[in-house]
This record gives sequence, C-alpha cells and structure tokens, in this order.
Amino acid sequence: MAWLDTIIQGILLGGLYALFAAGLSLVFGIMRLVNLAHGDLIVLAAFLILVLASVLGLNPFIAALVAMPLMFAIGWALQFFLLNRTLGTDILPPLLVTFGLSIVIQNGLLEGFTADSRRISVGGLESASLAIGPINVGVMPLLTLASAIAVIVGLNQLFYRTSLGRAFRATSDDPVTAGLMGIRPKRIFATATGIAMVVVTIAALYLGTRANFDPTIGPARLIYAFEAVIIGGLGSLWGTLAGGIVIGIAQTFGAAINPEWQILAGHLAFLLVLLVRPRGLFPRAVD
Amino acid sequence: MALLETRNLIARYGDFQALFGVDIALDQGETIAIIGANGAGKTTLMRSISGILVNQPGAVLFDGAEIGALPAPDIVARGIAMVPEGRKLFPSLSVEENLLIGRYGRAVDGHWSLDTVYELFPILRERRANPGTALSGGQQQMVAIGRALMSNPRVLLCDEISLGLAPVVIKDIYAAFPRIRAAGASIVMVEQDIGQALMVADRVYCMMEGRITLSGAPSDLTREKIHAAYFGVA
Amino acid sequence: MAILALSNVSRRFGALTVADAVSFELGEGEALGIIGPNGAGKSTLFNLITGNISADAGTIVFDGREVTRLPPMQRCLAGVGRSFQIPQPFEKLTVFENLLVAGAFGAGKTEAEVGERCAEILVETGLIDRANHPAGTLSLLQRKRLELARALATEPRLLLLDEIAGGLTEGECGMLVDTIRAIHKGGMSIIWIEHVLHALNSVVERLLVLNFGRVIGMGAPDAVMASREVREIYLGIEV
Amino acid sequence: MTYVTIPHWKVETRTKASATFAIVAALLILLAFAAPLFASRSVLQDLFFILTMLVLAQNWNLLAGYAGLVSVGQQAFIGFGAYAMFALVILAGLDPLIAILLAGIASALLAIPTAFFLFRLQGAYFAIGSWVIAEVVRLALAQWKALGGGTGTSLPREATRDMPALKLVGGLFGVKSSEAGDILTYWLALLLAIATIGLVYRLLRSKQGLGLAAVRDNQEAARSVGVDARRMKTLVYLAAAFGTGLAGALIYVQKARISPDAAFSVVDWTAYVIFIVVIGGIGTIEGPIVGVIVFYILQTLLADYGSWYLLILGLIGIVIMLFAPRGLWGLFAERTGIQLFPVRRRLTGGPVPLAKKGGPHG
Repeated sequence: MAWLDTIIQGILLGGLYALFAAGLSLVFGIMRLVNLAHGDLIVLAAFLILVLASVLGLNPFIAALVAMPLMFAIGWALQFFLLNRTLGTDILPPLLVTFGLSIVIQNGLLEGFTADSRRISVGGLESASLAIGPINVGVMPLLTLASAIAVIVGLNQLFYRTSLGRAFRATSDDPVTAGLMGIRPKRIFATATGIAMVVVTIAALYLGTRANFDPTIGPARLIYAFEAVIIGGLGSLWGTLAGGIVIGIAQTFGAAINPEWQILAGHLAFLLVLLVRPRGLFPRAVD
Repeated sequence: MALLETRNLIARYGDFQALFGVDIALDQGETIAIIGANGAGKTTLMRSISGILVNQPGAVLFDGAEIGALPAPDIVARGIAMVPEGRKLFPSLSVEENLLIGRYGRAVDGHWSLDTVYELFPILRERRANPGTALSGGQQQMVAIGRALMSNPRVLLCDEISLGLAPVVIKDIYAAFPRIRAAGASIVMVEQDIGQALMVADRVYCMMEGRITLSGAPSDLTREKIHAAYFGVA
Repeated sequence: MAILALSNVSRRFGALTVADAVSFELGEGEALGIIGPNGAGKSTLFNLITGNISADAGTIVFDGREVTRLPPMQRCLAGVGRSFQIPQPFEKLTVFENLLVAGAFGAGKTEAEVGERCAEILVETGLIDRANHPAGTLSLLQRKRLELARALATEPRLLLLDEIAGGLTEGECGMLVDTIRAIHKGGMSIIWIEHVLHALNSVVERLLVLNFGRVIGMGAPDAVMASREVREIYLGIEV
Repeated sequence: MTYVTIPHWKVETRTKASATFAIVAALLILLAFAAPLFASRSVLQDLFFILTMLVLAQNWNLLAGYAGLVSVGQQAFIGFGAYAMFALVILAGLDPLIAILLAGIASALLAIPTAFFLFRLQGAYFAIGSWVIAEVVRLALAQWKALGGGTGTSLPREATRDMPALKLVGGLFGVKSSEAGDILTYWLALLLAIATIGLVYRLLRSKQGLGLAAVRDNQEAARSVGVDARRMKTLVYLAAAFGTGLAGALIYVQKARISPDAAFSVVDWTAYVIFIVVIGGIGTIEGPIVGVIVFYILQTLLADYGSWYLLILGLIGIVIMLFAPRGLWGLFAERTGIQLFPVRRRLTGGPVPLAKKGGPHG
C-alpha cells in the first residue's frame, strides 16, 4: 500500500510545483521571457504574507488575499519599468538583468529578515488530514492541489474566454498588428506579469505554510517550476500541471528510497523526459 | 476641408528614403485608390497613416487634427482602421476572435457588428470557430476586412487586397465594397491590380519611387498615362 | 551541359501550392531572369534551389549531381552562391571581414588563401574604399553590393540574385547593373529575380515568368515582355 | 603595352595601441612572476584569487559573449574538476599537479553528455538547464562517501607537502612548505591565466573565431555562407568546460578543503563571474580583466557589509546591462577606439596606381 501513498503524496506535491510553474509558463507563452528571479519572487511573496499575517494579525489566507493586489502592482511595475527594456532579439539582457534581480531580491530579504528559516502557521490546519479509503491525506496538500487546478482552470478561462486573453494571444502572435487593433503591447506585457505575480502569491502561501523557508531558497523553486514547464510542454497550462505532478511523484519515490535522493530523483526525471520527448509531453507548438 | 490628408509626407527606413514629400487627400464618403509598381512606396504610405511608422505631427491630418506622430493604438481609437498587407490574421485566434479583436481599441457601436459582418461575408459564419489562418487566401482577406470594420471606422485603409488572390476571388471581395461605402466609411485603397482599383475608386493616385506621379478621376486616365506613370518610361 | 536542371519540382504549404511542377534548365554561363507578381512563388523557388526549403516532389540537379536532398550548407560548398532579398550583412564585422567569412567557410579554405581574392572582389564590386568600415555603416546600395560580393566570395559556380536592384535610384541601379554584367561576362551563371524590369532585361539572355508557382512563360526578354500573359499580370487590365 | 603590377594586399590586425600594450604586458608578466620575491603571502593569496576568478570569467565570457551560450551552471565544472582532483590525489595517490591537469580533461569529458542534453534547449531554457545539470552533479557527488559525502573532506597534509615541485620552490625561496605552497599555486594561477587569455585570443584571430563572430552577428546569414554554427558552439562549450574544470581543481588545491555546497556554489562561481564579465564588458577579452579588478576593489571595500555587498553588485550589474551593455571597457573602447587585443582584420596595401588599363589582364 505504501507505493499508493507515495503516488498520492507525489500528486499533491505536484500541485505545489504546478503553482510555481503556472506564472512562468504564462509569461513565457506571451512574451518569450523567462524571469530567472521567478523563484525569488515566490519567496518575496511568502515574506509579504508572513508580514501581513503577523503585523495585521490576519489569518494567512486573508493575508494572501491582501498580498495579491500588492504583488500584482510589483509585477506590473517590474515589467513596465524594467523588464520591457530588455525585450528584443538579444537573449543576454533579459537573462542577465533577471539574474541580477534574483541576487538583489535574495540579499534584500537577507538584509531585512536575516537567514533564519520561517514558517507561516495556519494552526490546526497544518496537521489536519482526511481519510480517503485506506490513505489519509493532509488538508493543506489537498488544498494546494485544488488551488493549482483552480488557478489553471482560471488562467485558461482568462486566456481563451476573455477579451484580455485575446489581446494576450494576439500580442504574442504579432505585436505590430496588435497595435493596429488598439492594443498597447507594453501595457499588455505588464498586465501579464502582474497576473503571474498573483499566481506567485498563491504559490507562496502554500510554500510558506507547507515547510520552512528562508531568503535563499528561491533558485531551487525556479528550477522545479522550469522542470514542470519543460516536461509539460511549452505554452500548455494543463501540460504544466502534468509536469508538476511528474516531478512531484519522482521526488516522493526518490525520497522513499533514500531521503537524500528526493531532489536528485526529480532532476533525473526531468532529464529523462528531455531525452525522450525534447518538446515535452504535451507540446502545444508555441515556437 | 478634406477628412484625411497627408502634407509633404516624408518617410525613411534608416538611410533609405521611401517617400519624398507625398500629398494626398480623402474627402468624406469618397474612395481613393493608390496604384504603383512594387517598391513605389504605397505600403510605406499606409504604414505612415496607420501609425505603424511614426512621422512628423503635421504630416498627416484627420478631421483637421495633426495625427502624424501618433502610434497605431491612438489612430485606430480615432477611427482609422487598417487592413494590413498580407492580411496578418492572428494564428492563435479563431475567425470570430479575429473579428472581435478588431473592436479592442475602439468599441464604437454602429452599422458593423458580428452579425452584419457575417451578412457581408456569409462564408465566415460557417468558419467562425476555425483558426484564423486555416482558411483560403480569399476567406482570410474577408476576415481581415471584417476585423477592420468591427471598430466602425470613419476611414478604412486597405493595403494590397488582391495580393496573391485568384481573379474570381478578387471580384467576389470587391463586390462587398459598395455596401462598405454605403455604411459610411471613406476608403483609401492601395492596389497592384489596376483594373479593380479603377472600377471602385472615385479618384486615383499613381506612385513611382516614393512620389505621386499622376492623379485624377479614373475616366480621364488613359492607358498610356498610366503606363508612363507606372513604369516611368513612355 | 546545363549547370542547373529542375524537373517537376513541387512544394505545398498546407493548402497553398507554392511550386507546381517547375521545370527548366540553365546553361553554363547563362543569365536567366525570373519575373512574376508578388506571391507568385519566386523566392520560394530560390529557397528550393538553395535547400532552405525541401521539395515535396521532383529533382534538382546541380553541376551534374542530384542535390534535391542536400542541406543548404553542402549546396553552398558545391557552388550555389546566394544573395538575400533584404541585405543581411554581419553588421559589427567590417566589409572585408564579411567577405573573409564567406570566402573561408563558403569555399572551405583558410583565411590566408582567400584574403587576396576577397580584396579583388571588393575592387570589382566598388566597395574597396569601405573595406575596413563596419558593414552596419553602409548605405542601401553598398549593402546590396556587399550581398553580391559576399556571394561571389564563396566562389560560386551559380549566382542567385533576389531583387537586388529594388529600392535603388536610377543612377545607383545603373552602376549595380554594370557590375552584374561584368561578372556575367566573366563566365558566371546567374539566376536573377527582379521587379525592376529595365535593369533585368539589360543583362539576362532569357526570362522565365512565374505565377501561382507555375512557369507560364519562357523566352527572350522582349518576346516575353510583349506577350499577353505578362501584360495582364503586370497591368491587370485586359489589354 | 604598359606593365600592370598586381595589387599587393596585406592583412593586419595589430594597432599602435596594441603594440605598446604588448610590451607593457610582457613587462607586467615578468614582474608578476617575480612577485614572490617581494610580495607578502597575503598579497600572493589575493593575487591567486584575482587570477583564478579572471580565468573563470574569460571562460564564461567565451561561452556567453562569443558563442551566445548563456550558462548559469558552470559551477558544475568547477565542482566536478575539484572533486576529480581530490579523488585522484586521495584515492589514486597522484601528485596534485598531474591531478589538476587530469581534472580539466575529466570536466571536458563530463561536458560531452551534458552538451547532448543542453543543446536541445535554447536561450533562457539553456541557462536554467545548465543550472539543473550543476545540481545533478552536486547531489550525485554528495553521495560519494569516500570523499566525505555531504560534509566534504580535506586534502591530507602530506599530499601537498611531498610534492616535488613544492620542495623545489621551498628550497629556492628557503621557506616552509605552506608558504612554498602559496608561491607555487600563485605561479600556477598566473600560468593558467596567461594561457587562457592567450588561447582565447588565438581562437578569436583564427578562422573559427571569425566564424563565431559571424554567427553571433547573424546566425541565418552565417549559415547561408557555410558556417556550421552548431558544431562551433559545441567545441566552445567543451573548451570552456576544460578551462573551468582546470581552474576549479587549482582553486581547491589551494583551499585543500572541499564540500559539495562550497564547490558547486552558484554565488561564488556563477554570480560573481557573471558580474565580473558584465561590469567589465561582455564579448571582449579586455572586459573580464577590467571587471575582475573592479570586482576585487568592491569586495575589499564592501566585504564586511554582508549581503549589502551582493545587493549592490546585483544593482550595478542590472544598471550596466540596461544602460551600458558593452560594460566599462565597452564605454572606454567606444570613445577611444583603443583595442588591447585587436581582432579586426584590416586590409592594407592596395592597388599600385595602375599606369594604364591593358596588359596581361585586359
């Protein structure tokens, strides 16, 4: 029975990684930009929720709701005033600027919050669990997976059902002709990053409540998000969820064999998929 | 006072000058055609009016206002919609979505809506769920025209509508123009197919190497004059 | 012996036929012009010859050897030299270095071996006084000359020119045509796509008319220009 | 019939500035080799740090600046080179000098399978992919119990003390083995730095270097004139892995203590190196040299401000990338036109004024 439990835990963990990856996949789909500071922005959001929860005495879920508009604004401004300047044919500027940003955020947080590891406490919920048949499953991991699915459904609705979603896709296809329709690409990119930061805030809530975190764990989260996006296939949000789950299961199986092998197993799963299906499991022919 | 006017419009790509001081005028309700050989600067003229190429403020006037320096989003918002050369539909949008996005920058109510565009080009109602670019060249051209009409523009710019289309399809598309005019749009049409242009236009400008070489009503333009203005050689 | 022979070469992009059973031969040292309206498939035909696009059907024989499946790089080494419709110089490299790259890699030689030849080509194409300037600083005419020079540096046996006279003033066009005529006189086989008809017809021995990917006319320039099809395509009115 | 002289062309790359620089550089190198005679141990250790960071920066610059391969995972080769050296010394009992060389070769071999994976990814995905591979190598080596697993291990004292080269240096300068060790590693770092810069410069002046510059400028046009971009980028990736692995092994001979987290640290081996190259001037040989000097100055000024130091480094990197993408050296070279390592092929000589048309060439 143990292996069934490992798979369930893997799927639930996959929900967290899908949340990490959803924002990355959205921004890449629209403007071919990969933000190397994506993981650090998740950690930044976690600290923001922690501060709101402790200073305003809010329940973490409410604190996350309050943090969302703030993170949207941060994302919007970051794209409009900084990252838009790096867009263009040369791949160096966006990579080196976002790498610099990652270093700046990490050390800014270290200066502000020291290197101590923190946790957002949700009280009893942390240890609460439900019994589903023979397996008992933690409430928070279940909530994480549910949120991941909700986010992906929400993003898909936004992308394929709304006028803003049409504008995203049109700008990604052909920014010049999008201008002829009255679309202003610079603002559309800023809105997209803003929305990505809202998703990052949800991811940060579950990251912060699930385990300890400190200012230096951003890059590892970036790598899990990246692996989920690549395994899932570029530009496909459902693919990103599947990618997250593949990484989650690989990690829980790795941990089951030897706790030190958890992360390594995730990476090896990624390399295996890259070897067999270089365009990911569900390529949606973005490029 | 003309509805739309260019005054000594100059345009260059880096060190290559494409337009050498072009003056054209379009009155309310009129249709003008701009003909000329490939590379004569016709498309550059359209890109300058539509805001893809930004120019001197006073180079382009619309309803008396200087719009030469405005970018494309501001110009479509004022009511000048463009059917770009090569149609440029959005591949990841369906036919209907391509039409809807035409209103994104100018959601003005008027004659044109999804229903009236489908009446103008009935085939599109059947194909509305298809991806924009999975249609024949002629059908794509209809979507591009419909997309521009969706913003109920006061001026419709059409760039090389007949490009790469079979003659019968061209006739089919041009058949829609009387109804487009009737709905109140003034039209600037850049065309390589002189035959079609002469039939539809109230006035014609001929361009060669970035200059207007001939202008007038279609009736008083003889084949020789066109040939000379077209090739620069009698 | 024909240096290039296309027989029934076809290519389709989804529902669009861009090349429809195209067949023609080019004699050694002959200059062939290709005309046709926009979207007729002219550039596609070039891409089929250079290998940037692979043919769905038919065969392409170059210099007696079948190259239909050969990738672009090997065709370049085999002697197919090409200039781009929109000049693509190495902007940060100097004009002389642009040629060195083409000569060394295109002809598979060392820099030392091709240096002399590149200098002569610069003289031939009137770029010698811009030799040490970055290609990014060139005017449009000079960029077109550089396209020509770079293709020559690969020591081609067939030179493909894609609308190289477009966008030039009368005077500039005349100078470029003289250069091309001199190269042709030197024995170079040329295929030239062009809209500027008076420039094209002053160099080429034969004209091929292409429309909707099909060859609809072939022959001496003035005969072809006088034909009904060409008039109709270009002037659009039933003349 | 007048005789026409065939034009005599000459191709040069040297400039006045580079000629004088060559002399100055030669003097500096002699002075550097003589440094142990007059410099203190701490100065030698600082110079060792600057030289090894310069070697890493030149290798990363070769990858990102010339071949357009932005790797954020070169720490994989530093760590792997260092661990290979530790294994050869501790487990195989080899002399550290030989171990360093073999470690470089080992890193180049590691680069073959990693290139196979990485070259399936483009741009930003190549960058993150290289980071994943560095993590895989780090985690794998952390399982190697014989070398201390996750906590790491140290070089046994006698391994370095009994080195024949060390005894030679010790005798020469009449100093004990630990100080002789500093002198020896300093000399090795100096040799490695000179060799790296020399090889990179020779590559840039070669046909391959010209091909790389063409690919970086316009890959499509380069391919159309016969330049095989993919093969060239792969060769550069392997060369950079060799150089980086060599430097990693040398660094850890001096440190004599290793752990997976230190040997594969993103900050020490990738963040610092990227800032050195970006601040100095990416895509030039002079850039990393300027960059490592600026980096060293910043480090001594700000080192005791903890994370503020990295924060400021990050900000400077962002500002320079946005507003002066060619870095400090780029700004200087643009204004003065001076090139210390000129690469541009200049055509000189030219047609002797032709007396009259005619003659053998008609």
